Amino acid sequence: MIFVTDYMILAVLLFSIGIVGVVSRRNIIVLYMSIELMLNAINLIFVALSRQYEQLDTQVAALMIIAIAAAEAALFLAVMVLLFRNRRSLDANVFNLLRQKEATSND
Amino acid sequence: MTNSSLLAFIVLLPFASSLFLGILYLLFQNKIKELTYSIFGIGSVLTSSILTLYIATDFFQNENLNHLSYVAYEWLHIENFIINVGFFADKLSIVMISFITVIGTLIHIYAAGYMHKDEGFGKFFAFFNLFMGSMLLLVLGDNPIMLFIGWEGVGLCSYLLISYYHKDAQNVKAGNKAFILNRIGDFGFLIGMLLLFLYAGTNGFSYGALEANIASVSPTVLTSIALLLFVGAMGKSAQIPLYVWLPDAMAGPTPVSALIHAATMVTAGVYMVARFAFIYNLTPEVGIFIAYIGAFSALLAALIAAHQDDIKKILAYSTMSQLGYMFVAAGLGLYSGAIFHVFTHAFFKALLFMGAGVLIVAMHHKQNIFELRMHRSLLPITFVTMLIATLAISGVPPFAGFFSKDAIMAQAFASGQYGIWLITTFTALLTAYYMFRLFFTVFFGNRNIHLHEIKQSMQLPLIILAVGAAFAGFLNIPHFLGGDIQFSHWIAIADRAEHLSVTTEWILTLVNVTLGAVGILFAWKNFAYNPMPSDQSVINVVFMRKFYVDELYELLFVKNIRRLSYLFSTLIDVKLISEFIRAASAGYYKLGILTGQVQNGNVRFYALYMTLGVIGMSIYLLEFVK
Amino acid sequence: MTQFTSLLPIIIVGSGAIFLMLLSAFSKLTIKELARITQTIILAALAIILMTLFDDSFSYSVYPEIFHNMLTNDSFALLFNFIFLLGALLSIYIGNVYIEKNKFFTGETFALILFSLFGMMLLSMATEMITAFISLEIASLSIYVLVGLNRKSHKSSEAVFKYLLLGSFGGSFFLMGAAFIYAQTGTTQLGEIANFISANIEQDMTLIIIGGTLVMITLVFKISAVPFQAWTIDVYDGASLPVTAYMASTFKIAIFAIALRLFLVDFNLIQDIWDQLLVFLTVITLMVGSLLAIIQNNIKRMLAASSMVHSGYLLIALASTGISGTSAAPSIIFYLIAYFFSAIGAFGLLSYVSWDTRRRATYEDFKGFAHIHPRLALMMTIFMLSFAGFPSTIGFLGKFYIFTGAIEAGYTFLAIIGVLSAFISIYYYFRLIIVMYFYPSKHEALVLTSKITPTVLALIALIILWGGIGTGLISFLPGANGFIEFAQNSIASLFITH
Amino acid sequence: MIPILSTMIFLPIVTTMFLFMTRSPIVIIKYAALLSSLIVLLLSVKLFNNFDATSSLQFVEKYQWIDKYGITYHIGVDGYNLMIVMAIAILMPLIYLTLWKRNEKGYWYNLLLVQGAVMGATVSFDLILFYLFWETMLLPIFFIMGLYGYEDKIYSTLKFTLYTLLGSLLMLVSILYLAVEHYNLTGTWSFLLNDLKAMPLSTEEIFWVFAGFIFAFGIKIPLFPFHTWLPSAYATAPSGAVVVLSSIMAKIGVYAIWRFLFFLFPQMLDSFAPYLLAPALIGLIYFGIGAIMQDNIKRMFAYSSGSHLSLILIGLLLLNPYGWNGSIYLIGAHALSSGGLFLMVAMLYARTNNKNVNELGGIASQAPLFSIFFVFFSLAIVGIPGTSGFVAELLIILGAFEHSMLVGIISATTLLIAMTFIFWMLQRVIFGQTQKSTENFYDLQKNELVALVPIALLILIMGIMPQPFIEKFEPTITDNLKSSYILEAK
Repeated sequence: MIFVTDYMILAVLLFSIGIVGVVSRRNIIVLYMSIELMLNAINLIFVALSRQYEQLDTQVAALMIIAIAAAEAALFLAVMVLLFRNRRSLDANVFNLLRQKEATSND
Repeated sequence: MTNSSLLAFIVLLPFASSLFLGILYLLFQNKIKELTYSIFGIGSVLTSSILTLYIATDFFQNENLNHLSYVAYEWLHIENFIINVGFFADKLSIVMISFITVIGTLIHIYAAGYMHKDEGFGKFFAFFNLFMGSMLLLVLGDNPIMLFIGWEGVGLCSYLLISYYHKDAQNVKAGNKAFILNRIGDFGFLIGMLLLFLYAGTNGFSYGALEANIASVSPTVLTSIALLLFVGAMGKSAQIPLYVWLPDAMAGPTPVSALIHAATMVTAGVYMVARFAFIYNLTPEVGIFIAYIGAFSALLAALIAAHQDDIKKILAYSTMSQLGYMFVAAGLGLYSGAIFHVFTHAFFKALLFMGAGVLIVAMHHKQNIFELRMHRSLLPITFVTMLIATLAISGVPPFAGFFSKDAIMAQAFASGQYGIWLITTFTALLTAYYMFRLFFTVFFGNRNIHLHEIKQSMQLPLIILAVGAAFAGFLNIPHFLGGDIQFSHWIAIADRAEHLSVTTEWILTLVNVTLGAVGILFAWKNFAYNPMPSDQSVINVVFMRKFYVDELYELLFVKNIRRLSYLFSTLIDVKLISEFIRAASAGYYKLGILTGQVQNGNVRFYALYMTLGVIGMSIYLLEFVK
Repeated sequence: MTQFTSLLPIIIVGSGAIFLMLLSAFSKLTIKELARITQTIILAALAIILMTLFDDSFSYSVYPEIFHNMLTNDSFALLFNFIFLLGALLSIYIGNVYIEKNKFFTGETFALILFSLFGMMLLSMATEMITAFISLEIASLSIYVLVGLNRKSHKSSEAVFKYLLLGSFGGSFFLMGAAFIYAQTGTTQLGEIANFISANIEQDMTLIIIGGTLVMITLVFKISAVPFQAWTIDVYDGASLPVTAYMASTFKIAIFAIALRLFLVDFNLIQDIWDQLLVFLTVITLMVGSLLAIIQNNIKRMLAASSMVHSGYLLIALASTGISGTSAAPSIIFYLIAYFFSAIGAFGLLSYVSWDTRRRATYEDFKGFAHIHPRLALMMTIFMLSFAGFPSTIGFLGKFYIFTGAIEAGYTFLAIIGVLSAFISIYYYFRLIIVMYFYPSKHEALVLTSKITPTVLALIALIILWGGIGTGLISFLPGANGFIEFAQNSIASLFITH
Repeated sequence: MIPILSTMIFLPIVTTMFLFMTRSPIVIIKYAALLSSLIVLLLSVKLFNNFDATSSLQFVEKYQWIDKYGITYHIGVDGYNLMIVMAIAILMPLIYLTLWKRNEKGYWYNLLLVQGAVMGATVSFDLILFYLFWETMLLPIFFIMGLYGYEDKIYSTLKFTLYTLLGSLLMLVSILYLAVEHYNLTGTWSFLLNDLKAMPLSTEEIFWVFAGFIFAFGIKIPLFPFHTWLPSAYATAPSGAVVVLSSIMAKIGVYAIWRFLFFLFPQMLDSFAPYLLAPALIGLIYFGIGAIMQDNIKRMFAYSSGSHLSLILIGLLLLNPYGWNGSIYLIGAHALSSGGLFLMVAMLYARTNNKNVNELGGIASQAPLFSIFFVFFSLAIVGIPGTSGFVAELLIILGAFEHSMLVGIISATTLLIAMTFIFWMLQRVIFGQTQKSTENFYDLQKNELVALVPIALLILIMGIMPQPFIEKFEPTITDNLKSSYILEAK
């Protein structure tokens, strides 16, 4: 017998995996996928809970989240194209133009 | 008391004219005639001297008039610290102001000649009048604060006049030295004065009120007050240890030396002690101390004077020595005697200085007595007058100095202070010696040199003063000479005069006179015909360099204070505190740079920070959920 | 009718956005004209809001039968919407030179601005978590794009990448939190959550607390509190100046809109759980922010770093909100107003003088600025003083208000820390004044064509001064008093139950 | 009946704004500045005449300002700030006169602004109002120093600014704390001095609040350890700023201790006085001795004014009538003498372009007028009898002796130390041989003379007949002191 808590634990696990992915992976595409993973983990909770409470509106919420994810996806892909066009690379470590340079003047 | 308000005028006139002259000088410098300056300068002092004499006659005429007082306005009134700008004249102050104004007038006249063709003529007279004003305020003020104001005022004027030839930094330095040493004295004086107020000023701070209250003050406090007040006198009257400024003060023009550093200002200390007789009578032990200071100052000064070659320096030291006598008298409670010596001394010392001035001008501003040597016939008046003065200071009867000085030594002997008596007697011998050393060296030459011409205005005062120097003594003839010390009776200060049998008096006097004669003969033998500057033997050098006291002070105080100042302003402020702050800010900036490293531009690190944040929050929550 | 008027601004902005998008796609209008159209749209919305802005505090659910209490219109939301619209309007006015001179501003720019406005306005009215999240995402996504407008620039593209990645990363926590809260309460309506909490306060609230914390993570991320601050400097630096001005002045405020709703109303009863956490966040935010700010040479980056410090001040107030003390909550609003004016002024002026993207805006570049543009320099000085919280500017009253609130809530040490970081901030704000005034000028006078921009800036400067010293003497324009009144009204409206 | 005080505060400020808006030429600005300051002077004279010595607070103006927080525009004059008000009103026009040759608009604007600000700080009785003026009066000085200063002006300007702001920010916390406590007590917001006074706080609380205040005031004065901004600031700042700093602002620092600390918690002032007295006494000696070896004349005067301000502070901390009246009088007296002296130092520097004491000299023979005035002001600083300084120092020292022997002796040393460095300076600067830098040293100009003569006369008058001035404030001061439980405790 599976309780809603199990779903939640699973979701939390997935969410954490997503977090770890964002921190650990270098390829931007993978980074994006990790974030998708996080969002879908949340979806899982919502859907599970909607069964629990027998309410439909959280399922709607899940759909909305998917939509948002899609929007993000679009933006992400655009940005990836942009980045690759500019720098010929999708390695997250490459993009550190905006780092803090050694401050020079001190008056 | 119709004419008590005249007191205010006596003080006010010199101030007013000094202000006027000052403005005049600032507006026109020397575009207007010296005559104008001298008219106002001399006129004001002359007027106040006439007023003084007018008031003095009042005192002579009716016996039962023993003081005048006049309050101009309320100067300060906080709680019971009520200070009036008030003037108070009893016979003591009358004596003081009468000789101050009279001699002051003479010296003014003299100065008009001496300062002839000096670019700062007007300025000089402005300062000179300012000095007269302050001096008169010092004497006539009816409370210690007024006295102190005058006290500081004369100090200031002496500073301004010593550094009168300000182009030469040395003179300015001498002025500073004088003022600073005076201020050290004033420091003590002020403290004493304020303590006096706090302990005895509960109902009024005028002399009368203080005298009424003084008994209530505890003796220890009174002793310290008496000592502190005397510290002021040490500074003003150039006694050990604050005397070093007096010889340097001779840098000023000679009239200044005559008026300020011989006749008037330096005697202010003696006046002060006499004025506070009601305190010193209650603290005889302080009196003894004062007397010893005086005696030693007298001796020291005489010793140094005997080895000086600069005519003004010699006279300066002799002044110091004579002041020593006065303090001996004051300390031993013979205030009238002290004042009487102040009185006589004013005449012959002023006379000596002015004579010296004549010589200096005549010999084109030479000051070394051996260079000044000439034939007496060249300056007959100066010769005669200076002779009188020299005899007077050497205590040769019947000249003024004899009576005043003799009384003092008699008092020393009578009050059982034989040490002091010995010192003073020996000093008397020395005095006669070094004064005649000066006299013979200068006047018994036989060189005939062309002299710079001397204005009449410089000769005339000499003669008048000479009369005073000769006969002033008869005002106070002691009993054993058939007199009845009228002066002392008349001035009516609470003396602690001791009395001797007539025979002892006679013996003491004869001793003094013979010693004086010995001194004179000794001087005659050495200096009349082929005078030699004293040789460079160690002992003499020590004498000439004034026992190296200046150097000692330099070493002890001046150097250390400068070191301290450097330590504070440079080492601590700049090197320590500022640098510390600078370092702190720099360190903070470094820390900033370090923190800047987290902004390494790598998005994954940023995500990592966030994750760490999340983890931290979760831990916090775990803590909470437990 | 009021129901409709309360929606009207949003409708106008939203439809205007779509309209502009189409327009820019299919018509040959120049940027200037498009800008003018946008301005008219925003002005229309402003006008409608102004009608009810000065009413005393009110609150009602918008078309409950349609939206089911997803949206509430109250003085709070009204004030925030007003600020957003004003911010957008001013940024467009000030940025007009920049926008015309730089070709990468296409017609869609304005559409995006309006979309983000739409999102923020919705956010300020949202009383339902999913709605809030959606509107937050709408605003964020459009701002991401705005940041990345300059496609040629490597920096810009990098900035948008970071912002997008971290933004959606941080955003997902909000959703997770919503999920957790839903799991316990079975609702996402803010009001009902509040009711649930107050109903069974004794029960164990772990899920709600976890959820609340997760939500808080997103919020502190968006207001760039340490350690979630890292993106701020990079994004501000990478974005083009008018965009920076826009997001700096408005977006952070939008976040506080939802934050205040959540933490003042719903989590009010269990808020003390987060006290130490907030205090801790506040302290490190202030410290790290100050440290990052003093080492910057680029003024844009300095302002970015200093915006962290300002978030720190706001966190002081947030930490001090609670049962004890009445000043803290309004102080947040007041400080936001103060910060809004100062920020839009400073960034705007920056964008105005350095419209040429090749010219970096460093302290170095501002040397002797006062000698060639005295008036602009004076304005910049006023903005800096207001940032630094110098008396007779509105910034001072903001700090005054926040510290008062902190002390009232018993957080005197927070006030002291705030004061110390204010002291440090003197260094980097006055440094700009110093270089502007005390050095000889190296550059020749810039060609500054626009007439309108300086006027707007001067207006802002005057508002800042008037807000600092203004009295009730002149009733129709709100001085210090007026702003305080706004703040108190809007907070009051949060607690009106219906 | 015009609101005198408000006019005195805002006339210069409004003038500045008008001039700035209308982009007036420098000549107009000069005359406008002079005119407005003269009007202020006239008003101040009127105020002085109408000032009623027997009643305490007068010329009160009180309007609601930010009523949400009970912040009130409340200004007035009483015995404590009368002297400073007069000093400001008298000094500013003279400053304008002496600086007549300066042609930088900014200089004049900022001077006008600072005049208004210091006046405001002096007369305000609401803590936030005071804080506002207290901070704003810093800005113009900041600009004057930074724009028209010398050498490493920027470093010292920043240093000065940071020092002062740190102090005042901590004071802000104290103020807010008091206000909040008052709110918790009464439920109404108020920053009025009278409402916040004598609050029932725990000793510890009061200690910290007190510390916050004393930090701000101590830095402005400056009190002994917080003084390192002083020499550099004075050395690099242009004369106008220096005069304002030393003659007015520093005085306001001392006055503020009076106005706020004494009024807010008298009992604590009584018990803290010893701990403040110690640094003040140290400062007196420390600054005095520090001044002796200064070759930079401006640094020297920085130390000298530090020393005198310590003396003023001592007078305040003695908590007896002599000390209090003395130091209030010294506030006026030193404002005049130091003002005059700094103005003359400014002229000296303008003529010689040389701050090194050893490279000056021989001025006496070049410019008699100049030297006479210079010597006179120096004497006034030293407190020679006949100058106003003497009266004040006499009173303070008397009070010190009433307080205790040791304190008395230490504070009496000022007689020696001050004159030591002043006269050594005179010897090197005014007298002696003419140096290269003073070869063509021209004497006082008309405008300078017009500016200096009134100061000199006032110093003399205040020295020769002080009572008319003292009786203006003495009753209030003494009564205050008596009525407060400081004396009851004793």
